[in-house]
Amino acid sequence: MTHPHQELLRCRNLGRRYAGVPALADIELSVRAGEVLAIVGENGAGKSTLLKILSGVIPPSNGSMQIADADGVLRSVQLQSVRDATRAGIALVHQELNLAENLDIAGSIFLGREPARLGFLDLHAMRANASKWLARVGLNLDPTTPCDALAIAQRQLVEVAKALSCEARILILDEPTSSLSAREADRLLEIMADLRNQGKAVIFVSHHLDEVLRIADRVMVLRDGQCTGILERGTYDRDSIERLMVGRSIETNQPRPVRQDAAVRLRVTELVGAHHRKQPISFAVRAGEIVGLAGLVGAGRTEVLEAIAAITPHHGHVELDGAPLSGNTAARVRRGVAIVPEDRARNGIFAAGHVSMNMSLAWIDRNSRARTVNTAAERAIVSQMMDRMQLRPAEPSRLVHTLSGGNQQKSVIGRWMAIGPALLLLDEPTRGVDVSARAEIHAEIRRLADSGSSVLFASSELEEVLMLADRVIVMHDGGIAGELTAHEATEVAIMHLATGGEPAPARPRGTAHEHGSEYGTSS
Amino acid sequence: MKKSLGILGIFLAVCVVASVFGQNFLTGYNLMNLTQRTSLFAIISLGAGLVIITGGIDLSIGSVVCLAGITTPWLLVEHGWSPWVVIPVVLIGSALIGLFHGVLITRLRLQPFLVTLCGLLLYRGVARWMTSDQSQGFQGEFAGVRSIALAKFPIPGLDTYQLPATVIPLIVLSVAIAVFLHRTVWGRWLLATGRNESAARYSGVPTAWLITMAYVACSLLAGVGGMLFIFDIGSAQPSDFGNFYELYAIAAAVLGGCSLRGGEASVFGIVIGAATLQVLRTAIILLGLSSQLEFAVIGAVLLIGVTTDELIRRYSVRRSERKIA
Amino acid sequence: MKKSLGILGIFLAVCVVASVFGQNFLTGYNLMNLTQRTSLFAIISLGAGLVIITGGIDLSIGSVVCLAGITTPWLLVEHGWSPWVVIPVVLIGSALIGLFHGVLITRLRLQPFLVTLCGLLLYRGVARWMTSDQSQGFQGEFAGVRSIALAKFPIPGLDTYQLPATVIPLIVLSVAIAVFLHRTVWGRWLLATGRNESAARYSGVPTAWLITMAYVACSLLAGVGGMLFIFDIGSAQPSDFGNFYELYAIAAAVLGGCSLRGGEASVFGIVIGAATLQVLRTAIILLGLSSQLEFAVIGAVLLIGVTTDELIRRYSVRRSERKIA
Amino acid sequence: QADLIAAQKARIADFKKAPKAKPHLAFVSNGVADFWTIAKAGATAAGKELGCQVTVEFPGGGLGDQKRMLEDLVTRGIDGVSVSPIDPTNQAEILALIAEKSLLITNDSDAPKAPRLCYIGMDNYDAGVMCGKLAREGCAGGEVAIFIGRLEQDNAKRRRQGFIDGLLGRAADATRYDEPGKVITEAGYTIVGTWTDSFDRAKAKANIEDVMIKHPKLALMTGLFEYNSTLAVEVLKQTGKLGTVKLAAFDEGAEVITAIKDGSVLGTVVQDPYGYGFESIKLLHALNQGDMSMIPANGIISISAKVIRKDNAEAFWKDLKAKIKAGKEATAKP
Ligand SMILES: Nc1ncnc2c1ncn2[C@@H]1O[C@H](COP(=O)(O)OP(=O)(O)OP(=O)(O)O)[C@@H](O)[C@H]1O
Ligand SMILES: Nc1ncnc2c1ncn2[C@@H]1O[C@H](COP(=O)(O)OP(=O)(O)OP(=O)(O)O)[C@@H](O)[C@H]1O
Ligand SMILES: [Mg+2]
Ligand SMILES: [Mg+2]
Repeated sequence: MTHPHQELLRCRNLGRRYAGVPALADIELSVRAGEVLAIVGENGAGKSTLLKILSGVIPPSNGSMQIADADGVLRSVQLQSVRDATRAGIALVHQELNLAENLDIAGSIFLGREPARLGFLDLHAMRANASKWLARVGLNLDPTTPCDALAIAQRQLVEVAKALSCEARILILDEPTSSLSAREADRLLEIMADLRNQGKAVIFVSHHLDEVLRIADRVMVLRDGQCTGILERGTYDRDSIERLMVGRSIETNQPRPVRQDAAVRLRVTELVGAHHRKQPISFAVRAGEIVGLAGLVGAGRTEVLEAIAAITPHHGHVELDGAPLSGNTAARVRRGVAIVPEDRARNGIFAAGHVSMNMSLAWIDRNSRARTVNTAAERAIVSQMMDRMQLRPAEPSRLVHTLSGGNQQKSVIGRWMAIGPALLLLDEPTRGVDVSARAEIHAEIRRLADSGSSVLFASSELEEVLMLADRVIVMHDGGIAGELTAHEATEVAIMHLATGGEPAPARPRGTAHEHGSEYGTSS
Repeated sequence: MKKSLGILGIFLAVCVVASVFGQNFLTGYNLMNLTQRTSLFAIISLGAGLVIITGGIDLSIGSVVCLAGITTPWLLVEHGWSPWVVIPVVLIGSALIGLFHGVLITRLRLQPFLVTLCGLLLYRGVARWMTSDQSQGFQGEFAGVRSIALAKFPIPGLDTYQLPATVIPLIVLSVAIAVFLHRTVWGRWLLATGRNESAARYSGVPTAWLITMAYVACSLLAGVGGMLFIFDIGSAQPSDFGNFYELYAIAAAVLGGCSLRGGEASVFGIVIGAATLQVLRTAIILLGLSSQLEFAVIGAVLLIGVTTDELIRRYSVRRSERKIA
Repeated sequence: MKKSLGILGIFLAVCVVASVFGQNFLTGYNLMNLTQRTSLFAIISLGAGLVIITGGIDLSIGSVVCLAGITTPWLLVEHGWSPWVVIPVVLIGSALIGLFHGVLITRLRLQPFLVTLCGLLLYRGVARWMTSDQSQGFQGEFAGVRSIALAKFPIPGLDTYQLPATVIPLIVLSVAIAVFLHRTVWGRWLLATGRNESAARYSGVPTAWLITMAYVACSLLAGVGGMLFIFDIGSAQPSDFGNFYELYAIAAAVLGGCSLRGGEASVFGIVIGAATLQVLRTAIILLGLSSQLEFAVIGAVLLIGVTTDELIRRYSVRRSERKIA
Repeated sequence: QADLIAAQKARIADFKKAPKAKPHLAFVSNGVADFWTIAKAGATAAGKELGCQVTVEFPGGGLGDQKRMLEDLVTRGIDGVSVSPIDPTNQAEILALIAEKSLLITNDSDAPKAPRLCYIGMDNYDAGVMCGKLAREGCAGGEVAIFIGRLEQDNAKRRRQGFIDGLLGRAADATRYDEPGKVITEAGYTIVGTWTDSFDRAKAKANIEDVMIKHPKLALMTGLFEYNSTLAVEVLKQTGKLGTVKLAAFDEGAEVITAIKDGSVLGTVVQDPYGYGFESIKLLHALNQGDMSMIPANGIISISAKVIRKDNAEAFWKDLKAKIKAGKEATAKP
């Protein structure tokens, strides 16, 4: 047994270079049993790189690691693979989703660690066990459900269940809450607190400082691959962290005046999507208006956005600027519809393409002459957009899969910002984007709306919905549960509608400052 | 299972047409022949299926069939080796070929298509060079060894149908592979690797090893197939023996529900896929069609079959949707 | 470009070996023959490359070569049609074949491998049936049309080397395709579709249409190639004309840097890939190696070539990393 | 064409003054088969005997392949070529090219319109007739099936037609052509059909099995390519019908000869591929020495086929084995 406060992991002088360029340097870190360590930093600061090294996904370029053995003695290790790390009691939830979708939930959870006798699967034990872990993360699904039928948030929870089921001494989570809505995220924080109380160590990355403030015992701040400080609980607040992250504190946006009289651009009547068929949906968005779709995981927001863009088939009527919107996605994009998908890795980026190609793809046809790409204009617009989106490193010829997750997201949004679409559909627009860049992206979205475009976005972060939306449509179980103006919209009101009129949950996200202490520290 | 319903439908349709319009389709002798040929082709198709599960492809199957098939009588007859030595040597050789492919694909990360295309050229070339383009046969001897493929077991109650011995390896292999895929840890791992290699690797699955083993199994089964083919046929010419068999094998696997994107397979489907191809070829003769039409008929039937299957599937999905709505 | 350095190295190595050890490799006559053959094969390889970019595959190339090639003299000689009618008819027919593939693949979402495999069987079958398996040729006539492929242009200053006319379509097509891929909107879209079809769809790219067009282009180029082949050879047999050409075409494309996973291509690489295969075949004869060895040598050289290329690449990456560190 | 022949003859006349010391000669087949490996043995043996360099090429990929190999031989500066053209009527250019740059003779399959100096071989129609007569002697009537690798090459068509005409006792007429798909009922025989397999032996075997199912009363079959006969013996043996269903074979497959020896196969018609190879090289060598005396007036050196029956099977087999062995040794030590 490990004792509380005992050191489980120690890193010395850890560094990692990609093609000679350092992504991480001189990291000194020690992790103790019974603590929650948060790692924060801007996009591309090296957080994921550090976590990948700790969990054996990639080897460090230099430096050493020591892990406590069963007797609690630190021993030097060189993790060659994930397998080694698992054996050493370390489990990781990746930033990008990574499931073999041809397996069922139980199969995914126990992949690589299947209960077996002489190599033969014990399916019964596997399913029973899987149910246990699903219940733990609050995912109310049959463990035999195939993974390719799951929504992205559900997949994220399956990954968490998978990591929990390793019963590792050190659990590492890379932006685990980024695709979860308030209730699930909340539950996950509770689980992390539980693990801490059981004497395990939890390391997690988040761009939501409120989460960090609420639960972390220590906070490690990374900036440009360097550690700019490790703060003990009680010695920091939001402002001091931000200062260490970006060198200044971040301004939040001011509320903006909304024009109530503008013409309706998008009108959706009796929309029925492919999966939720019970409740037809109708609503409208005016020119210059930013409408937020709120709801719990699986409420059907993604489905609405994808139906409007004709990614998935739908019944019902969609109208843009008074004319019916029909045809396939390409035809609708030509009409000025733009969509930023929720599943970035699968539907957003061209991993093997460079940033410039990724960002220009959607609009190269608009400034082409005789369908010939105007490369000079392309280069100019791309670098301008990279700048506006704060995409780092600012190299247009860089391959997108070598960017950090948040920067990949910026490349996907930046793709559309350059052309000012008539209707911008965003699904989790700032997933994985750091605080300062998020403010910048929000400003861009507002600027776009100010120029007369309509914006419809879905977000699981209430904070984002409240900050950005002029009007909030709350969805529940595939239908519209209610609409709130910016004035009416509060966390409590939204959660009330989102849960189908049940009493609002006690701890919606974004109210961390007040409730943080409830979890206490293990000291 | 659901995936193989389509091919089962095509198979049954072809059988019905052949028995209604063809001469003597439903005779014991014909069914016996069909069983024999299906067994031989299904064995190599199973190998193709295993590789396809990993998202790879093996184009060298036909050439390995050729090399293994040619080497067997070459060693037995020309060099006078004992069958007890020849069979293990040929099988081990085939497995080594697969190992070679697997290593190049997983360690050097070369494209499977390229590696096995080179294999396609190389092994046939070696077979031709080794035998100086001379056809190899058993010259009427070695009836004992050949009975591995030629023996027929009378079935009580059935008059003219006798069970060909090659069914035994087919059944054993099918069951073993099906159990392997769906009941063992490694089968799971293989399926997961095929669908999302990095997810499997991050879960601690030894993906490189599994992929290598899939190629080993594929070449080994091609070697087994080659040997059974030559035992059955009696002689072969290195320049044409096994030509295009990789396409038949891959076609059987794909018809049987394997996706070339990897991660999906149905052993039952593969066997039915292989059977369909054989029944089609026989049906053309029994229906009295010109053998010039063979290719055209097989191509057209398969195309119509898979298209119909897909249309039916869509229609039924749409109907069930409408019902719920 | 970087992707095609490997194949360029292999190509140069083969050329050096052939000219040092072979008889008369560097004669104008031989180089002229090689240019001619390379042009023909490169044209169909370009088509294969376009389909490979989309992440698909076209196995029917050889059969389309056969059908288009056989139909040309069949219509001209047997049916006495005018060349002004025959050429458009054959080309339109080829394009329609591609359209058929594209529609099945994008609308019905059938696997490209399966659709084009059926095509492989079907079109060859049709060619055989149409001609009753009789070889078709120009019987010494139609020198005018045939000069499309047979004309040679003397080059001032060069004595024995004359530029074969087939180089012209090759150059035109290569430049057009290179410009198309890297400079036009559609080319960008096609590459993006190959990299990630679903992301391309989210970006408003008409993916289904583009993929269909890639298949149309591929079959059309196979049709052009088939016509040029038969103009060049003079006659062909439906049962073997174009056999395995799809493999040569795909091999050339893959050697030239196309990834079968899609989204990558180099027109220059494809042409060099096609040239390498032709030089290899000729080198075997000029070196006086037995034609039995042809397959073995091609397979072995390609395998050694790509392996070496990969090892060099790894070594240089490692060295450059060490230098910076 | 006459010009090209004259030009070749003029070159030969020049050789009389300055004979080529060690000419480089080529023998090109029309495909890959055992038949051609025997021919290769003949060609190599002749090359060794006469002291000239011999290259033997087997085009495995049809017409295009043959054209390519011939062009490459011209590149090598070949001194004489003996080729079995796959499609002589349409191969005028390449044959003319060889005649222009080298010396051209044909073997196995003639190209009378091409500028070839001589043809070495026999008419496949006549060989077919021999096989047909052999079958007619051994089987008085009934259903007959024909198996052949493929029908599109000229020699295959002629061989098949010869077999039909010989079997049915028609007057010889090489220009006659019976459609392969048609059932012919004549002179007490019913020819139920002709089946091809494109050289796929598993398919060839399946063809024989399937036809025996379709026509259970089959009285006679013939396999007109070597492996067709070999597989026919194989299938008849496996079904226990060897001897009951008569077989008139073609070419010298080992299994066929064995079966002839024990009397269960009527006999086989063998050509003399060894002779094709040997005589080709011998003639080309003589031409390179300026000696045109070997070319007969009609331009055809006839090497006729033989019928092998139970009585001469043993002797034929021994002779053949010895020749192949000699040819192999010649290749091994050039
Ligand atoms: N495979 C790679 N090749 C080259 N550079 C890479 C690669 N992977 C990551 N990098 C670089 O390493 C740096 C750190 O990336 P990392 O993913 O660790 O950032 P992060 O802190 O997790 O950011 P985010 O919050 O956006 O997820 C980035 O500059 C990134 O571009
Ligand atoms: N391909 C599919 N097959 C079956 N069901 C699906 C599929 N895609 C989505 N669903 C289901 O439809 C419901 C709505 O999903 P949707 O993704 O629209 O929800 P959401 O509100 O966007 O939630 P999230 O926060 O998870 O994105 C979910 O319950 C999901 O399980
Ligand atoms: Mg990250
Ligand atoms: Mg969603």
